[in-house]
Amino acid sequence: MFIFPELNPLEEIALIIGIILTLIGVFCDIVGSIGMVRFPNFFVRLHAATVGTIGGAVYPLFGITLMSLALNYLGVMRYFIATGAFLTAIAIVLTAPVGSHALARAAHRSKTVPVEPKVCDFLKEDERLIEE
Amino acid sequence: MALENFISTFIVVLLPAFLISLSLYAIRVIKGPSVTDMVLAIDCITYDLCFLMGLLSILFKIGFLMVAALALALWAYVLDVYVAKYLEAREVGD
Amino acid sequence: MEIYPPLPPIMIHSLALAPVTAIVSAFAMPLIGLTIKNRKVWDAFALTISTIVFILTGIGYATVRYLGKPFVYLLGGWPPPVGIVYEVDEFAALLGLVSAFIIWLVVIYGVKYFDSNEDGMEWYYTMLLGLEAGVLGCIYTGDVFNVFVLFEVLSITSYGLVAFWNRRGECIEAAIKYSLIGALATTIYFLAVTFIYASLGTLNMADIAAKIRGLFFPVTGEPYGSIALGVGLFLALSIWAFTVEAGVAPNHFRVLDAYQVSPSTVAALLSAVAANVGFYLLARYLITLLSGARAVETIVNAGLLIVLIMGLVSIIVGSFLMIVQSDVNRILAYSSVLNYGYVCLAIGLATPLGIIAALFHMINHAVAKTLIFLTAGVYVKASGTRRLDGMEGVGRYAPITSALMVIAALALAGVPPFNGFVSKLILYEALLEVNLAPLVIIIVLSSALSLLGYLKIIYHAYTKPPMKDYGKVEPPKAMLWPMIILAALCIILGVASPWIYDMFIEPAAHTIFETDKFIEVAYEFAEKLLIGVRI
Amino acid sequence: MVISKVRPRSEIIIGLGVALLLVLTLFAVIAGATGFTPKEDIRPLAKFYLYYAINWYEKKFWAASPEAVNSMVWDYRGYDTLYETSVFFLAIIGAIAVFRIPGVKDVFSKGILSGRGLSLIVKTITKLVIAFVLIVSIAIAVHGNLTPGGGFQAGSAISIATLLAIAAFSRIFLEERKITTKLMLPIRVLGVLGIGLLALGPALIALSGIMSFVIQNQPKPWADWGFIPGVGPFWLSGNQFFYNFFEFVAVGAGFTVIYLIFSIPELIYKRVLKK
Amino acid sequence: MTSIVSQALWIYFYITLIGLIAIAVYGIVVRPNLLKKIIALSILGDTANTFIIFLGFRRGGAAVPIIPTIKPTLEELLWFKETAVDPLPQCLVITAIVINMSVTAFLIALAIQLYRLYGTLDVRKAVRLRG
Amino acid sequence: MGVLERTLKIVAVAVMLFAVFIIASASVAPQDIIYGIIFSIAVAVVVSELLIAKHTKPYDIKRWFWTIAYTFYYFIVAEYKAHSDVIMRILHPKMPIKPGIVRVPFHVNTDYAIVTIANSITNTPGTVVVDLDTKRKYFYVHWINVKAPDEKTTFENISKMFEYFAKRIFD
Amino acid sequence: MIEATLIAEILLAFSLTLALIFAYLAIRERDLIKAIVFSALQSVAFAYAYYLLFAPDIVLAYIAVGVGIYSILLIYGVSKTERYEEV
Repeated sequence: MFIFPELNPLEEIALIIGIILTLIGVFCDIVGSIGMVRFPNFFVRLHAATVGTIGGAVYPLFGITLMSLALNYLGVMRYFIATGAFLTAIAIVLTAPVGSHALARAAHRSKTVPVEPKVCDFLKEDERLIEE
Repeated sequence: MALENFISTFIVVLLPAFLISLSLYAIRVIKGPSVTDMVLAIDCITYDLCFLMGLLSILFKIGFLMVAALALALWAYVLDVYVAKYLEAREVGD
Repeated sequence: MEIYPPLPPIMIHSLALAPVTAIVSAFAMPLIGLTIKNRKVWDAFALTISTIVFILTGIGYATVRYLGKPFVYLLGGWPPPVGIVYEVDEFAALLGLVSAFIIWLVVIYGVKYFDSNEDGMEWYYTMLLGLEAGVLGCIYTGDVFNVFVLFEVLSITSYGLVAFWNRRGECIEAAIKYSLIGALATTIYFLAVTFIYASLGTLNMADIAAKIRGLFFPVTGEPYGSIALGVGLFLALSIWAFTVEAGVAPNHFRVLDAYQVSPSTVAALLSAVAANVGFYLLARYLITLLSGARAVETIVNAGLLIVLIMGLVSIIVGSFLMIVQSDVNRILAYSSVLNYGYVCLAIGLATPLGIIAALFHMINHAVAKTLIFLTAGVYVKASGTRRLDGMEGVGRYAPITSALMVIAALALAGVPPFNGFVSKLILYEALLEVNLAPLVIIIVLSSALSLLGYLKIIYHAYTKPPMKDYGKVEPPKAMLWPMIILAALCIILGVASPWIYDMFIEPAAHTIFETDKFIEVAYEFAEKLLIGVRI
Repeated sequence: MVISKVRPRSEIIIGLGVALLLVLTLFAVIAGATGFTPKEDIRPLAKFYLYYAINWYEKKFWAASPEAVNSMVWDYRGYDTLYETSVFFLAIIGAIAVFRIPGVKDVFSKGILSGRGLSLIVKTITKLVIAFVLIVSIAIAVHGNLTPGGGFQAGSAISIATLLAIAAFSRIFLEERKITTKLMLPIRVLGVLGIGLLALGPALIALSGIMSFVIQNQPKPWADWGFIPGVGPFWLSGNQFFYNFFEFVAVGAGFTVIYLIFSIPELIYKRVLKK
Repeated sequence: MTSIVSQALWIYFYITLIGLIAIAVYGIVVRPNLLKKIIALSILGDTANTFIIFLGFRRGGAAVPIIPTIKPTLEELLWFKETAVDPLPQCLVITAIVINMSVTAFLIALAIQLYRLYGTLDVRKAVRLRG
Repeated sequence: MGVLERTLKIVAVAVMLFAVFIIASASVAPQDIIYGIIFSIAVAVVVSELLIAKHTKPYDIKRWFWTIAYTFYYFIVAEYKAHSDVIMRILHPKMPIKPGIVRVPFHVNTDYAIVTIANSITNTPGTVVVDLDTKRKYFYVHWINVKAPDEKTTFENISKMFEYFAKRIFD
Repeated sequence: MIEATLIAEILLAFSLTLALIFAYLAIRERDLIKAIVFSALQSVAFAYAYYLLFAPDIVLAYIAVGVGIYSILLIYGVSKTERYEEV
């Protein structure tokens, strides 16, 4: 209504939010990938990867949900896109942190990756206490 | 038609950014000194591709293509868990 | 709409029912194995199913004979270029009948061959029934992609059967070799199918044959791109795949180990039945589908020449390496390679007489090789080793088996009046017909050499004094009867050969050259059923 | 571990030669056979399938499914799929036959495996993911004849559940819930048996005189017998829904069997094979 | 302009696929480790599958071979026929994927069993069968 | 275990599964609704014991309110803060990082609460849960910028707000 | 207006290049776990190529098989045998 005469106000708001979230996503993707390359150690790269997954995939997928719901020229297809993107976003929110955690724990336990550089490593000190 | 054009242009303009970030992740997969690094980068690539799949389904106007993203995300998680399991325990069924 | 002449329904459906029955009962077999822990029930089930399938293939053969032209079965009710069809001519029907017959005998033999405490028999029967379905499906089908799928059914069951004795390292090693190369071959065949679809836009065999000859089926339209290159690649890749699958000379290594270590029944099946599928498909593709077409003439001639040369190499390799072996199954494996060489040579000639020789030799080899593997299995089981110096004199404790083995050896070596002689004679004629007399000498020489190899087994197993008391070696009746039937067939096929030649072999072999009929039958269906299709 | 740096030179040459030969032949042939031009059009045979898959105006050729791929997989070329399923089935049987040990019961990992699994976080989320995956894969399976997906896709998706359970909780978790090869193999067999009987059924009916063919779906002018395309609100596409469902059950159970036999602890084999 | 670019791209696709086949064949023939051979075999199968899907592609506003309604009108069907990609290769590829997966699973089982019996996966050391 | 408890659990799980089913099938045709009801109940019977420990919790409206509040807080405030911090560190030419693994205590009891806190920590860039000790109630968190290794600082900086919400949602 | 197919082709070129690189690395790598991970990424690239070729059915089947099941069965295989290939 404001910019696009085809849309009603609600759709337009959804579209704009979706576009903003998509832009955030692309930005986070690039930053995350730069971080992946720049950071010196696996444990530090985990943080860059989080930027790439949460900012770079979950937010934009929510954005795509809103955006596709607003785009009425897609016809019935927009529901498929919206639901697919929504479910994927939920799945990523649930699984991405667990994947990172599992990898980090495995890397620490198998001692394949040194925690370097570090300020402190309490896990190494408490290692024997955690063994169930 | 103006809306469709706008959205298509918007998506097309974003694509080079994806190519850059995917390439950088791929570099990490190639370089990654340890297996965990590589798997982490693969995670990022798959989640990134999920996002790209969403944008492209809007660009191609085909909703049926979106189902793939969910499967990709879930299987990437399974791969994570299995690599972690391999590194932690010698026996996978443990 | 009536599309078939008025026949009883069983005659129309028998050809399709045979492989489907086999595979559905293979599905049911593990359930029976898990619920009823009684080996006798499993034996009975497998025996019943293989008998039913044998009868169905017999009815199918009768149908094809009765109609006098290739029989087209519409799977799923879809006419030729659209769906998958079975297009069975007499050649295929006869080969299917022989395969089903041999599998039936092997199943009977296997009941007593495997000890009562042998574990995993339910899996053995499952894979055996799967193998039967694969063989019959491969032979009957009229669709190049369906060949790939059934080829995989055939190969995966044969891998499983080779690895049946899973706690013997040599079995697993042989299975690994067998399956790696086999998987490579089937993937290559899939690529071949890709190219045929790329250049011709169809997967139906009759349609392919028609398109190469400039005829058009409804629906599929005109070919794309250059036919010669597409078909050439298809031919090259599929010849490679089929010869690997069959085990012809440059690619024969994988079959040697497999035949050497696997149970005798499995070795007999692989050597006598599974390899024939490869030869059948070679003949079908090279001759029915492709030869005689102007567009691909040179390519097909080159393909035939390659097959012929492979056959020759196979004969030489097989006959020379056969006599230096000291392991009974290994000797028989090389003998298989040798006989594959004869068949390949005969197919490579691509004359009517050559195909007759090929078909007759395929059948003769199937019968005689099954027999010799089964008799050797008795020796191996009694002496507990496959080495010749470990089974000295074992034959004296089993006079009937030894007699049967002598018959099989003579038949394989081509001594009159047994069946091997007749097919070799036809092969000589076929070679002389195309002025390839030097090859006749090679064949005669190789036969003589191979006779040495068989005599080596008989010498060690019968003539030498026994090393120890083997006890009761003579097998029970359930094992003996299949062997006696096969031996009788060896003699009948030799003695009554003029009649058999006229009645069965010659008309069957003739159908493989009847490309026009092959196309026409399918085309009639396509034209009749696809009226009003808008593309 | 000693790793010799020396590689036989001949092997490299052979490998490279084979590779080069393949590259050159294939390149030449593709250049001629398919041409490098991307096509604006597809082959007429494909147009037939696209046009007639759910054509209400000419039901003579239809498969009653809006998804052309699924109607090809289970109707036009259904015979392939029957055997594709059987290849998978026979591969599982082969794997079981290769891994079998006589005299050892199906459940045997207690005492050998610790049953510890991964950390609490992984376990808890895995529970949620299992529920999520179960329902989503059922959704894929029942919409197999309407939207992308089908029996195999859904069956392989549901196998995520078993896989995650084995890794996150350990094999014992499944054994406590009676999910063993002893249970899953019959389910697997019942699934493929359902497919087989659906395929064989029309031909058995045909033996009584009504014309129909193996794996026939919709009635045709030259073959009267067929399945009904839908009941009330349910659009079944003839037998395609049932095929998808049986395939879903069969593939899901089949993958479970594979994972179960692959996760048998190695110690047992070492013990038995030592003897 | 567009057609030249896409022509170049298609040449590139075919070269890439052939390169993949070459790599896979190299892996199967040369690498000694059995699991490595199996990986190479799976790559070969996937590449063959990709080959045949490329054949069914169509340029210019293509669509998936799925129609979103159960009761399409005749116009929709005609439009569908003129835009969707070729479903036949897709059907073949689904079949081929399942088959390759089954064979690979079985091969891995065999390799594991070979290791249990021989203690090695190296094909040069695992050769004990000789004539 | 009473029948009522079990039924309540199944119903709670089935409703959620039904929602997922409808979303996954992207359609509300009668066919999908019937399928959804049948299959979500069927799956719920299988998994409800696994998912829900206490039957009353899913029916507590207050918890759902807190869930929604937490979602908004988390996705808008917490993620924004963490992202901007880490993005600054990535793009800064000198990469000012001070990584280390620290102990973060937690004071919740149920599995879901622990996992919510852990996942919230991992999902915010800058902190990753490497391991956890359920007996001594510690997370071992890899922190990109270790301000101070003592427990009070880490708790304040990393997980205070998450725990505040997690306690109200799940405990 | 930019043609959608051209974009699909450019992305196809990218994903096939990725597939080529990672297939090569998977074959060359001596550490089998790394080889499996490379081959999984190659599968992801192929799956994306199938997506761009408008084949959602295949994408669903192939992701499951290529990314998941191949890798996981191979991980089972490696964990039951040995990790390093001797060259």
